[in-house]
Amino acid sequence: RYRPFTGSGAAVVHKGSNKHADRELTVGFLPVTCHLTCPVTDFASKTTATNTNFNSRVFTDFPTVVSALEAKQVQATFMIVPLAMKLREQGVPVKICYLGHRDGSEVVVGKNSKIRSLVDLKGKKVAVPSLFSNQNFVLHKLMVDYQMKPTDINFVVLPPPDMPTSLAAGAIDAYFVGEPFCAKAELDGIGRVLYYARDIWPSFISCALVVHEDLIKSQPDMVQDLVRGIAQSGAWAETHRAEAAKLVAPYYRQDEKVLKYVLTADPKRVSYVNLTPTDKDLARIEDMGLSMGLLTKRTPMDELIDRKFVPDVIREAPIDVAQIPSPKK
Amino acid sequence: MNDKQASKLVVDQVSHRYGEVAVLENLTLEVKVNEVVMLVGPSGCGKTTLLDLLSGHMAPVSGKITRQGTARTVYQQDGLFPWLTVWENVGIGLRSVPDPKQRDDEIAELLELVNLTSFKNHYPHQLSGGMRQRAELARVLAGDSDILLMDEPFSALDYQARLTMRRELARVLQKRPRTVVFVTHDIEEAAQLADRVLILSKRPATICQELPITIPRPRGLADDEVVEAMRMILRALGLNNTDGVTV
Amino acid sequence: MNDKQASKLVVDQVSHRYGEVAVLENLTLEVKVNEVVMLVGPSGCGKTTLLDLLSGHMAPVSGKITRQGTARTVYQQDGLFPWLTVWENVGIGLRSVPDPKQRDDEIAELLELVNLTSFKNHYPHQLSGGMRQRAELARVLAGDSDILLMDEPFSALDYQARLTMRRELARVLQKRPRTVVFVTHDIEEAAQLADRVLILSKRPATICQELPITIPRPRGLADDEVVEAMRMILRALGLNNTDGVTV
Amino acid sequence: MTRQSSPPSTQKVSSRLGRFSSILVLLGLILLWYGISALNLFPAYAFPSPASVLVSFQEELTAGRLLNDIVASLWRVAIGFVLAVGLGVPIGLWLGQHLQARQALVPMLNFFRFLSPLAWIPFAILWFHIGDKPAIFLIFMATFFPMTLATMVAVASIPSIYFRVAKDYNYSGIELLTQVTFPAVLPQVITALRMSYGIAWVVIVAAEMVGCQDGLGYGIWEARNGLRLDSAVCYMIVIGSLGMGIDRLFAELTKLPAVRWGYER
Amino acid sequence: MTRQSSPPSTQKVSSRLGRFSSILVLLGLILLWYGISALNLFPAYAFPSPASVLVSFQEELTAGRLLNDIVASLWRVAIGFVLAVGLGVPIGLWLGQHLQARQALVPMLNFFRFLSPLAWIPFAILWFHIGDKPAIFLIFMATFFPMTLATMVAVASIPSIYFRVAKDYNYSGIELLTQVTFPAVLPQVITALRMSYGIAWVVIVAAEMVGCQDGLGYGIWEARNGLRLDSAVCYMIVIGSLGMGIDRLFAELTKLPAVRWGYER
Ligand SMILES: Nc1ncnc2c1ncn2[C@@H]1O[C@H](COP(=O)(O)OP(=O)(O)OP(=O)(O)O)[C@@H](O)[C@H]1O
Ligand SMILES: Nc1ncnc2c1ncn2[C@@H]1O[C@H](COP(=O)(O)OP(=O)(O)OP(=O)(O)O)[C@@H](O)[C@H]1O
Ligand SMILES: [Mg+2]
Ligand SMILES: [Mg+2]
Repeated sequence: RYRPFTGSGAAVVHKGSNKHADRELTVGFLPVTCHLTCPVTDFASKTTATNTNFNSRVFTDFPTVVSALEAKQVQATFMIVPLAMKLREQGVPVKICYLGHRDGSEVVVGKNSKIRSLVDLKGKKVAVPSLFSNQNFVLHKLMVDYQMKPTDINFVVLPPPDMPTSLAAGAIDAYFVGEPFCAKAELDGIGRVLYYARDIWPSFISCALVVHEDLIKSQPDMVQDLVRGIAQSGAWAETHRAEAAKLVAPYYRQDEKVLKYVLTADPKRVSYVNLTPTDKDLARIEDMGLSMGLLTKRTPMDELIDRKFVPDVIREAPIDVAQIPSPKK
Repeated sequence: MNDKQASKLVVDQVSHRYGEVAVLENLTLEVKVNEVVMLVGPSGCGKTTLLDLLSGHMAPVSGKITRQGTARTVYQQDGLFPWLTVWENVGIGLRSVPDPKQRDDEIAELLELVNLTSFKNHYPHQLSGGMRQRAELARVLAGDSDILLMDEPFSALDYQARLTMRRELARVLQKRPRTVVFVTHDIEEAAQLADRVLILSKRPATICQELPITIPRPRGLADDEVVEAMRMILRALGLNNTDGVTV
Repeated sequence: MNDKQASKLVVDQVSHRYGEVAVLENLTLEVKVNEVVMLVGPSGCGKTTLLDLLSGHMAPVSGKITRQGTARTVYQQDGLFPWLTVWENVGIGLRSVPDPKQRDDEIAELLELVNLTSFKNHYPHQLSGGMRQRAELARVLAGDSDILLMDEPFSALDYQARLTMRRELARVLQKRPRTVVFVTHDIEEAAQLADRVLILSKRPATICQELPITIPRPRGLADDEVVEAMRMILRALGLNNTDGVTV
Repeated sequence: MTRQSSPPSTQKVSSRLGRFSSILVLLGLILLWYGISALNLFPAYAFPSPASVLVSFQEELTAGRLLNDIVASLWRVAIGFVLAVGLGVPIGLWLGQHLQARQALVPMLNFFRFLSPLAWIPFAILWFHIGDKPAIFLIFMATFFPMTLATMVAVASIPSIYFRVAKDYNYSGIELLTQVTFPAVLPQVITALRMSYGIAWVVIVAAEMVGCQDGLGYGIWEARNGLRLDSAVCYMIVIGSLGMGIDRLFAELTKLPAVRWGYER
Repeated sequence: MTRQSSPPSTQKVSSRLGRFSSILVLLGLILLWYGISALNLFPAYAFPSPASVLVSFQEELTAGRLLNDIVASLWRVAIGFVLAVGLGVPIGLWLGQHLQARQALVPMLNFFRFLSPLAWIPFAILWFHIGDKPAIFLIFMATFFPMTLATMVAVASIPSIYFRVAKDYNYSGIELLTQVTFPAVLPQVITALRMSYGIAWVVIVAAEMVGCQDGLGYGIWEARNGLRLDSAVCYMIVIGSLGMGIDRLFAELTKLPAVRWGYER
């Protein structure tokens, strides 16, 4: 097919100076900060000396990601953890190899609303991105902690981009979702943060890097490369937050301002270190899913997690900040 | 509505063309109130076009047409609303009659007149060509209009029905005189019904002859004057002696 | 195709009805090869229906119809394909002619015959009623068919055009004899063209009279025998003395 | 073509045969589906088997969810579609008869016709919040424009003679629209109705993304989010069958006496 | 109605006036938009101002993305739609003429007609992987069935006399289909074409969810996910204008000599 302007726009970020790489891998992600390390790895693989070119491929929603994974159109992708568990439960051979980030989600309520705690949300409408999101799980856990009945809050499933608008329009009273959809509400003066994820669930996990077992079997060294790349990108992003925002903005086609706010306003808001999935973390999520009836059977953690690719020492990715393209005006 | 000036029809220097095809050329004509004018002319010369201009459905390319009074047309083809039954089609001219009983009576009478009573609930597509034409005739006669424009209204009728319709039309016109412009290819019809016969030339049409027919009514088909009028019309059409026509 | 048995038409005890409406009742009829049969009957009696049965477009409710040879019809209304020009419409009967030159010549000749040469590139909706009828006539005469079914084919034509068409039809039939079933309301037409005239009764139609017309051709309009035949037909129609008809 | 001439008995036979053959075709499709899933050409999680769909059908049904969803979606589609038709047809008729208005407004109508309900979602939420109202709005937006334009285009194909007759008999304004223009295009409007109705059902999945808690579209959405392809297929079958069934009702409209002329001439 | 009778000069004037008034209407709409956003009735992030949309339009244009997206979407719509029409119209014609086939297959066609492309996505990915092919498949699925059924229904409204003439002159099989049935329904097929083409554009947003990396629909998704409503509106405007422009081309089809009879009678 005829493609004008292949040298510009989105394509620019797929090409780079790395002549060393002789193989490619497509990694799926959604434009949320939880998946930030994916485009960073993409960029790093093309500008630094690595063996694999990682092409980040943006998706619009998780169900489509799942379909693509099932059809083996992508063999490695970021996705919400409970969905990965569900996949595994259904016999799709996938493994969680690494995490996206820690924390990075907030409960947002209307800026001028009188809601001060979860109890105030009784009888109100609260939006979550999916029933299979950890946000949904964690909120239910918190309700248990507050001795609320599951029916006390009206949960609404909404696509994350629609949450700030819905809150502003008064269609919902609160939402719990990953960044940058919370920062957006704050920046626009719509909402304020009621809870940071870490307040409810320390070291909150939203998404994980999920890899198809076929790939692990056939090209373990590539997966090794990938996990190392992601880990190093995380380490880099942790310390180069403003640069990271600038780097991923064109991949996300998002306003750099919002991303920068998420990454830099409060360093505790998101964190890109300590991303090795632990049995304890995931078992908690699984327990919650089982008790809510969204998961039906327990998957042994060693089936679900594959930690063997996580490098012992995680160095920062040697990204040359000067090479990050400046946004054109 | 019964004002004497109500149904004047004046055509003043009218020309008309469809794209390249010139159809009417500098036509001038005045139809007097309650006059019955018959138009005779070769196929494709512009008779239907002239009626369309008279009724105001089309505007002439040049010239002026003045019409006073309401006009209704019997179209050459398929003027019935296909989504209405015969009864309803005839009824559309009587919508303004407030009394439903009176309306129904009038419709029934007209259907009787055109011999379609037993088909009153049929739709046009369930009728034969001649029956459709008769239904249209009934419709145009319903209610009150000042001008009747009739485009070969009896062309699909059998000889007997034609005679009947001719008689009924004459009867209706006697009861309620109207201005009539009537296109026909039937010389008998012209001679029996007309106050004036206009012979049109080939396209582009002009009036090439005007024959006033002043025979008193009723006119018998075999009356000498009527036969003479027919002969006159034939002569005007350039058919002096059709006796010699062999097939 | 010129096989003598090629164009037989036999109607055997045929009845037809549309829902409640009985149209044909126990009709039996045989049309001989190359015979010209004219059907005359009151409007709505079932003439068009009979042609539809003869051409095989409809199946009778009861009875049997045998047709040998290919039939083509001049329809009572709007049988031209509206998406084809006059030229193309006439051409559809000549699709099997392999030589384009020959085909064009024949089309041109036929258009000349019906006097539509200058309208060959017009679409049907750009023609007058009579012109459409003539175009259909040209189409049906193009090429080779054994049976012609003609449903009031000259009804929209002026008197002169009617005479011309009658003569041309006779000429074409002389050159290439065909079996013809011809519906008409025109007594002159019947008397001049027919080998046999069938008078149909009112609906449900039966043949109420059969008049063989054996006058040798060419037949002049004023020939005594032709005039006598016309009188005979009128009498058969129950119009013994139309002279008394007044309007 | 010469339907009216075939004796009634033949018709009845052929319609019974028709129903039979259509059931055969559907059975064949199901068999094909069964065969493919039995052959394991595709993994089970990506291509649910008829059996698993049946199970999930039973599940949804006994949970009462399915019926609830059907009612919810039917209601939304009905409201949105009735609004679209109720506004679109008159506006289309009116536009069809007013050249000036047509020239002025058609580009705008045409513009909005091409916008996806998915693109409208943010505005739907802004203006109608979440729940039934935005869903109805989205269905309306998806069907109103096609309905209007199809009606308008149909008016252009009305033979001019009907308008001439209408003028002869003093039809004008509303009466002209309802007594002449409308019946003249009714056969085509019924076709447009059936087409737009299809669009309404197609759009239901997108429409019920905006915070609906029930409905067939939401069901599909939920099933996909929950990786329950079997349940998604079950919902697809319900949507297809429901649409099909209601389309049969619309097809019945073509049997109205005042419409038969459009099909029997 | 009596268009043919109005002298050419009037027509030209009215069409110039028409273009002018349509531009006025569009300007009015933009003004309304401007006014609403200037009045701050809705918050700016939820209701982007014309100015911000213009800025994002310029951005996308200079980045070359917009043109790339247009070409990508046009290409997908073109392929999917051409396939749908190329298959749908002949099948519709054929079904229209074969009662048996119609009775057997229409329920199935009708069933599939009501399924949302969003519901098809998992299967599209399974069968066609990701990228252009599944997007084309989804567009095809959304337009093929309406096109087929509209054509089929149109065939039912052909006056029987054309088939009689066709029989008289030995038309049959393919020749009957192409020389009689097709031209007889062409005016209605053109309408159906315009309607389905609208569906194709409406579906593009859903179709480009399947892992496309460009295209106007994808652009809208990306804009929404990126919380860039201004850019989403910019894409909506491009989709609407493009659709509108191409619809004008289809409208030109109604001026073909062999189709005029459908509008001029
Ligand atoms: N589709 C139909 N449904 C119901 N009745 C019909 C249908 N077609 C024709 N008829 C009826 O059949 C009868 C015969 O019609 P047909 O067209 O054969 O008459 P005809 O002899 O050709 O009349 P004309 O001289 O007026 O053309 C009429 O009474 C008509 O009402
Ligand atoms: N829409 C049109 N476009 C082009 N030419 C047309 C159109 N309508 C009519 N004509 C032409 O105008 C001429 C006159 O047509 P008109 O229908 O007025 O004839 P007419 O006298 O009524 O003929 P007939 O006796 O055959 O009905 C014809 O040559 C015809 O071809
Ligand atoms: Mg005429
Ligand atoms: Mg007849």
